[in-house]
Amino acid sequence: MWQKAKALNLYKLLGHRGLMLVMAAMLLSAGTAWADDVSNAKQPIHFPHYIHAGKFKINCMYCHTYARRSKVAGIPPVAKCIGCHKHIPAVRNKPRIKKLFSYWKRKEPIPWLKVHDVPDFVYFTHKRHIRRFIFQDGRPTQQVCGMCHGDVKTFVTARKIRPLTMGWCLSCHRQFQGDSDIGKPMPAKRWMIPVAATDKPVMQVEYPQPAVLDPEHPKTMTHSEIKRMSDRLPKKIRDHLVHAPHDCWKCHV
Amino acid sequence: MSRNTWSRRTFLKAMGLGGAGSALVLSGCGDTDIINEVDLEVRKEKVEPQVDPQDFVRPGIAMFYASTCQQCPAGCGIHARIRQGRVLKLEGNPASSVNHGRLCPMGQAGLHGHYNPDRLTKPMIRKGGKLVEVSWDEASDTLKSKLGRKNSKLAWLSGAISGHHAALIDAYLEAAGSKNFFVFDTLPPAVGHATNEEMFGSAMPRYDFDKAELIVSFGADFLATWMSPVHFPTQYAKFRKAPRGTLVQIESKMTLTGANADRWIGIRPGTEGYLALALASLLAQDSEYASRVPASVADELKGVDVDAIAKLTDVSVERMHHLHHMLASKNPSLVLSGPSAEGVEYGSETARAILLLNVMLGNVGKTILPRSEAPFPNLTPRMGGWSEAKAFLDGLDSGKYDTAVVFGTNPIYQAPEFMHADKAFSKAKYRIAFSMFPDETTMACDLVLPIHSYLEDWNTTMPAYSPEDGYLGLQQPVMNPVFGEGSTRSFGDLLLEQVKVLDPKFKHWKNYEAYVIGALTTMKPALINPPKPTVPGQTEAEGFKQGILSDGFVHMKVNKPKAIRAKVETVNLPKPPQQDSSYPFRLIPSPRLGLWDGRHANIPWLQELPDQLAEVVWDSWIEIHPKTAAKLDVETGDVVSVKSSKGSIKVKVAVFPGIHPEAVAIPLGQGHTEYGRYAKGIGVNPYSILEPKFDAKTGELATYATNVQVTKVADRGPIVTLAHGDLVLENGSNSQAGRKIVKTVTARQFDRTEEEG
Amino acid sequence: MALKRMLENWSDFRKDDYYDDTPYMWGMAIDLNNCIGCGACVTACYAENNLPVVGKEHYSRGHAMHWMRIERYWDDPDGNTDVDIAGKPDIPFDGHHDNSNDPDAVTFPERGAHYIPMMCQQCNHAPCEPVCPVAATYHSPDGLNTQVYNRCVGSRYCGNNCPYKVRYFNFFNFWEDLPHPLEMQLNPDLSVRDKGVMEKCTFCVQRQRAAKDAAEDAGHPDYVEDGAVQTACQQGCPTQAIAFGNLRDPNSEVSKLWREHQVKLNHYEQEKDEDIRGYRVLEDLNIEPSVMYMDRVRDTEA
Amino acid sequence: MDKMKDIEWAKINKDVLGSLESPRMIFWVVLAVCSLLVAAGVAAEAYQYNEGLGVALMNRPHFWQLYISNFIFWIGMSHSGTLLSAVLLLTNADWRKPIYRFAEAMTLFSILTAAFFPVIHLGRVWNLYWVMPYPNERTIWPNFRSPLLWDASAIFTYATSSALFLYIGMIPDLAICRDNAKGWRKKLYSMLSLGWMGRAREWLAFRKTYVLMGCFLVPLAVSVHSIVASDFAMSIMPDWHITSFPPYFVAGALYSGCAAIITLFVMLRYIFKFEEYMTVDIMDKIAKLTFAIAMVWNFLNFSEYASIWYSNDMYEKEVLIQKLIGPYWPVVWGMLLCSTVAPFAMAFEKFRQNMWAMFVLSIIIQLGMWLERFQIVSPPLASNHEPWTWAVVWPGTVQMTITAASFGWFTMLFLIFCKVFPSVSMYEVKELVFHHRRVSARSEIEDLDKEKEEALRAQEGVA
Repeated sequence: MWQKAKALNLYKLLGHRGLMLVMAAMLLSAGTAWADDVSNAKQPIHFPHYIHAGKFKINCMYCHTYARRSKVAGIPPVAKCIGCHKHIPAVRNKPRIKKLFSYWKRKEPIPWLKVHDVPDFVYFTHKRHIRRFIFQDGRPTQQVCGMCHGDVKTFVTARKIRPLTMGWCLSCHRQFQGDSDIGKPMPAKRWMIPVAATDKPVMQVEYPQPAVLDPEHPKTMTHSEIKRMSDRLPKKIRDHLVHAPHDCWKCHV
Repeated sequence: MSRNTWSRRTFLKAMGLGGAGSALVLSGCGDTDIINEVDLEVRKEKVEPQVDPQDFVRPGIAMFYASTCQQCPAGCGIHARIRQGRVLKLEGNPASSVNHGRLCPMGQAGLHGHYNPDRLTKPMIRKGGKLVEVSWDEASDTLKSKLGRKNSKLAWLSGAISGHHAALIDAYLEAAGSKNFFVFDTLPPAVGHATNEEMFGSAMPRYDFDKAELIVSFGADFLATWMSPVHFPTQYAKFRKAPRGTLVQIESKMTLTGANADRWIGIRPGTEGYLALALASLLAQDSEYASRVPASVADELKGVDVDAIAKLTDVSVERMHHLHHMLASKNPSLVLSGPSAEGVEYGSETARAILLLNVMLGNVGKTILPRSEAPFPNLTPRMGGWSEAKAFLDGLDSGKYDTAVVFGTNPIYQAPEFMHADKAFSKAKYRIAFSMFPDETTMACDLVLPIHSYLEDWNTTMPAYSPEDGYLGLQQPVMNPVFGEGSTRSFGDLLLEQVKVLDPKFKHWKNYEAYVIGALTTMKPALINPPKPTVPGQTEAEGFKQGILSDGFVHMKVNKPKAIRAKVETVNLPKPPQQDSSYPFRLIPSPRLGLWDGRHANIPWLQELPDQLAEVVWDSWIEIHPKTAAKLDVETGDVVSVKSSKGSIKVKVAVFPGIHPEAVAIPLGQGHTEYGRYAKGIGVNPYSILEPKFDAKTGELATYATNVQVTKVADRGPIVTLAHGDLVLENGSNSQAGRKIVKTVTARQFDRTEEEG
Repeated sequence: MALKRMLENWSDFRKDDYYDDTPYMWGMAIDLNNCIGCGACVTACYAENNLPVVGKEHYSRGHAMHWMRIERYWDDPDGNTDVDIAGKPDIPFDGHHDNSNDPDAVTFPERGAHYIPMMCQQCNHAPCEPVCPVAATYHSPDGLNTQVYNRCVGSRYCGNNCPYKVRYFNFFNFWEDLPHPLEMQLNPDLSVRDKGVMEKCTFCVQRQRAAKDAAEDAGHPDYVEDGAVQTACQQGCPTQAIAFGNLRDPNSEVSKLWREHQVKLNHYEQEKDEDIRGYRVLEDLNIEPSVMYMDRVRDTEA
Repeated sequence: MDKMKDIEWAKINKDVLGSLESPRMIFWVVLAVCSLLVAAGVAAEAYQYNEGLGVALMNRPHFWQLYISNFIFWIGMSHSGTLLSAVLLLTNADWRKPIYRFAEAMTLFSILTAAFFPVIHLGRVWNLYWVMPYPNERTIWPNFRSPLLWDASAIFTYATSSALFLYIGMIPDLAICRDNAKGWRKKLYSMLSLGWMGRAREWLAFRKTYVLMGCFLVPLAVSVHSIVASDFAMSIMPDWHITSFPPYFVAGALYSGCAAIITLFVMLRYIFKFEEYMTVDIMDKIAKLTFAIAMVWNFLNFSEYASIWYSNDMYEKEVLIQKLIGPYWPVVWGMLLCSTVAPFAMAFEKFRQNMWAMFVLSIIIQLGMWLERFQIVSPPLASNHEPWTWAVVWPGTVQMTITAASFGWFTMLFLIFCKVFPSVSMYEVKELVFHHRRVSARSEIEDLDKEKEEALRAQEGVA
């Protein structure tokens, strides 16, 4: 985190010099490509999402298992990859699988490059969004994840296809919620627009989900139970106007 | 109570699945908060998943591990907040009866000791006069060759120590056939311990603060540096609830306790005992009190000349009568004797005079409670003292010992000049240091072994002052070694290796962890309701381990203590020494809550924490009463030279109202010549100029008995205080200037309203 | 849009009890009878909130970044080094006043020091809020005095206008040369602040958020149990002098204390019974601080 | 006085246009010094920019310091120009005509100087534009309740309008220059003079516009400095939160502005040999005006002290005491000496009419007013509500350098202006001369009539 502060600082310093500022501004405006596309940054393992998510239709949250429990989705631990792959001898000799196993032998973490990266001062929790759209509205997982991460099941390694800027977040939050109140329940059908042309509901949420995010209470709730619980929530949750344009403090720590 | 319930449970589960440190892989997950590096070409962070985490590890969700604080001998229970295998915050363990979920500044700042950039990461061996970094193989071979053999001339010096470290050291020394185990810690009141032992049969009887209506403390700074910086404040809070107890502090330099006293009495330094005697004589006129002590003693007391003592102590007769009136009216009370009273040649006598008051007032058994003898004596805390340090150094000096092992203490920094600690050290044939930091003593050794911090290591600790008998605090690694495997090592492991060589009994312990857990398991029958397995499918052993580690401490069964039978003899204080006109001032080396005795001078947070009284940071200073300052024609910021018969130091003046005009105080903790970037070269160490005066009875160094002369030196420098150093307006930082910022009401009003409310 | 909204709801903005229907109003109560001035709270704050250690030189220039400081006064509001009390001490003798008439008498602060922990008071009529040109600091519905770091342009007007001077400005980039591995201690729940940004106590907003998160998962998003949120200073305090909680919740410890000590949030002078200890520092400025202090107590008969 | 009627119109053109070329040596010396100062200032700012504002030795509680003082000082200086041109224009005071041009130039340049300081003083300069209300997709607006925001808008308005005023007033002269210039000057002037031919219609439109601008500028000038005052009056800091600040600031502004005019008056008179136009009695008039304003300012100043003293408000009284006997006493007493005592010298005609005496006095007054700005900003911060944070800080080298640079910058701009544009309004001086001739002509006719009558009476007497 501290290095991150340093990195931002360096970037700002870049911006400081009058000319460089202009250049940086131009580059940024030239699109998020320069800043956010990692096609120029090679991932240690050429992970094929299109096989896992696309071909085998593995639920996103099978690997990114923290998404519904924590504010971060989490990169699957190496053990998880191994857990399946040691039972799949067919692909065992592919170079990238070899590489995977070499990491496992060395008990080394895989140094992935971070693709979806929001600044430190941003407070974003996966948990809230997952619980809202998947468990409450019961929408297909890949569609919900696709809202921000794009049609991953067609990718190889993940790409950042949404800007993930404040303006972009607000574009949803405001468009569907009126002016200032982030967090008001959204009308469900608005989101039924498929994320990509090839998109169709992948699988229904039937597997048990923890209702309370408590690892020690794996008390599972059916979807209807969760629905009932969520209906108990008061309608006006955190629904106020403030002097400033938005409740900045909800996102900015 | 202290946090969201899940964390506690997570942490229970955590322990259920074996050691924390051993299982966590120190590397980030999908969270934004661990960045191993930032690739600047694409301005991307690396985000590294864990290799094989346990399923209770959640990126972005913190867990809490219980352990025990080692920042001072008090042994408070702590909860360490962990995220992605990094410890981020230390908090008190609510279940611990020592600190009830609270923590002092030093405990909070343990993190900066743990993550300190100046920690030793490689073993070092002295080659050709200077220390060079070597591989662990070489180091451990050398260690084996030096310690792994019988050697009766080996001397071991360690800081205040308890629990299984102490037990293991004992075991080692026994195996090595050496009897020379010395414990040296500067602040624990050795004289007081001895006197308590003598009078009440236990070095540290239990004090019941909240029962007491009146506490009269002769320089016992129990809110800050008197044995337990957190426990006594928690007691104090109870003591101050309505009906509010009264606190009278009698000392020559205002301590934090004095700053919170209802009446602070600035007494002439070194005369506390006489005042106590005077009070005793006033009490003795009442047969009720006189009857509690032997007749001979009572008669002795009748003969005391109160007026003379009033002159001597600079405490007026009215004040004494008033004190007497209070002691008589408020019952039960508690009279404490502290280091500043005991730190004189006649320290034991002073302590006895002070504790005598407790006997006369009948506090014994009411506010001073007996101890039951400890079930495992070899685990009990050993506070040690200056006498042992002296014995150790003299031994080295005389060649009695050839190998010196130092662990957890820093004599070369702390011992006064006249002890010539460095010279004594150089005399030893071989010097070994187990140390975390490059402190003075460590750098003077031949073999330096970097050890784990207390947040990376296993151990058990018994509190210096434990509120209940049989309390044993457990310490476990809350994260992997900061500098990675192969850098630092566990002290326990290193020593256990040597013990194994010498003593086959220890062969079967894989490592120190196994040793500690094994020992605890054998203690199981002796424990009060040892934990059972909670998670289905757990074995008994796992359940036990999980249970005790998640509590962070165990309670040992103790049998009911016998009532105290106070042993009282006549107090015979010597005639007060005449004030030497060439050294007119008494030097008070005052300990700070924060830098303690100097061991925390390398912790940035504590260097930047203002002194509670003088509000000075990053510096040392000499506190002088305004009157004296006027006489010496100095003001805050001037530099003075403080000269004793054993040396002199230059230090800046901070004019300070809470000190007797005949005393000057220099805080402890600064004046390091080594010890890393944050400590090195800041300020001075008052201990360095102490005079060779010792308590007649115990042979402890009389740290408060040095007389000095103070002379102004030309140059002056800024004193950096909380209120902007030398930029402060006239009295700006001391006066409320009529604003109602801190208001005061009387205890009477307080009690009335509290009872109503 | 903001402008539109502001004009539409102008009456709301002018309302005095603007936030009265919000579920939270965080408040604090500090008992100076218990506070011993040890500084545990200060260190805890350093550890929790990523406060930089500035070092001697910066400290001497007044660039220190402690969000919480302990002020030590030697005199009472009326300027006596002893105590001022309603009602005379029963014992006429009093070391200070007695020999105050003879010049060569030694005087001590015989009633000890006056300690007070001073942090952002989260005023409800905060002077710092209206003056910020970019609305980087403004009032949250929780009664917090929020500072949005990355909106701040560093005009420092808020700092000037703060009567308590508890806003701290990053005069330098204090993180530049933080030696490894100290950065591993930094709390990932909040950012480190960069050069040119104003910062201040947040009532540990990251802990509040965690608690709210848990509460939302537990199914009651608009109610956090009392004690579920503890500020770092409160948690560390050895004498438990600090109470923190939700003033809206009538059963929370802090709101009980406020009631008991008859301090009302939106009054600038409290009509109180005799001897009630509750007060707020500089409340006569009508800034409605959310931190209540309780008088220091001294036994004048001692 | 009546020397003026003998001035040839051609001579006027010659003198003024002459001032555009071949300056005295002193001009280049001053210009060089100024540019050096500016360079130093730029270096200092660059340093502060990279290190952080701490190098300026500001701290808590001194979040504001010299930068803000300078800001007020320069804004204040800008007012006199508008006063002289606009107010005196509307009140038909003839004597303004030879001097208002450079006064207006001064206005413009001091605003340009002042505008630097809020920027330099920001913690994150690179986000300066956030202060401006610009439409954006996140509907994030600046805080319209903040006086700093008002400041920003006020300054921009004032800068633009006084620039316009200056330019419009210059058009006829630019035409003259165009007719006499060659080379790049020719191009420049012909571009700027908008093809002015001096037709009656043009003059008509010109007069209308000019007067209208004047009417617009007077209230604007007053409002601008009132807003600057509200930076302080709107806060709750003791001795900032004062109702009488806006008029107090305006008076102070005019005061320092007049002093500045006197300074420049003498300098120009000497450098460009404008003795005939900038006559002693004009100086006399300015001095009288200055004296009047000085008295107003003093009244407001002392009424402020009195109201603080008698209000007996703990906080404000503390500040007042600290000002008078506290560590800042040299500043405060210096101010009182320079701006309260010194101006009484202007009560004497001999003094008023001595150019060099007035020059020195004007410098003293400006020094006093600069100190006044400093003692407005710093002492209240030093002894604020919270005694614990009381501290005294004196501005460091960086701030001082940048302050010096601001003076350099202003003078540099002004000198360059004098070389490029006519610093004395030719056409209005001609009007002035014309007027003088009219007056003297009329008096001659009257004399003749008298003689006639006497002659007649004499004849009657004979008869």
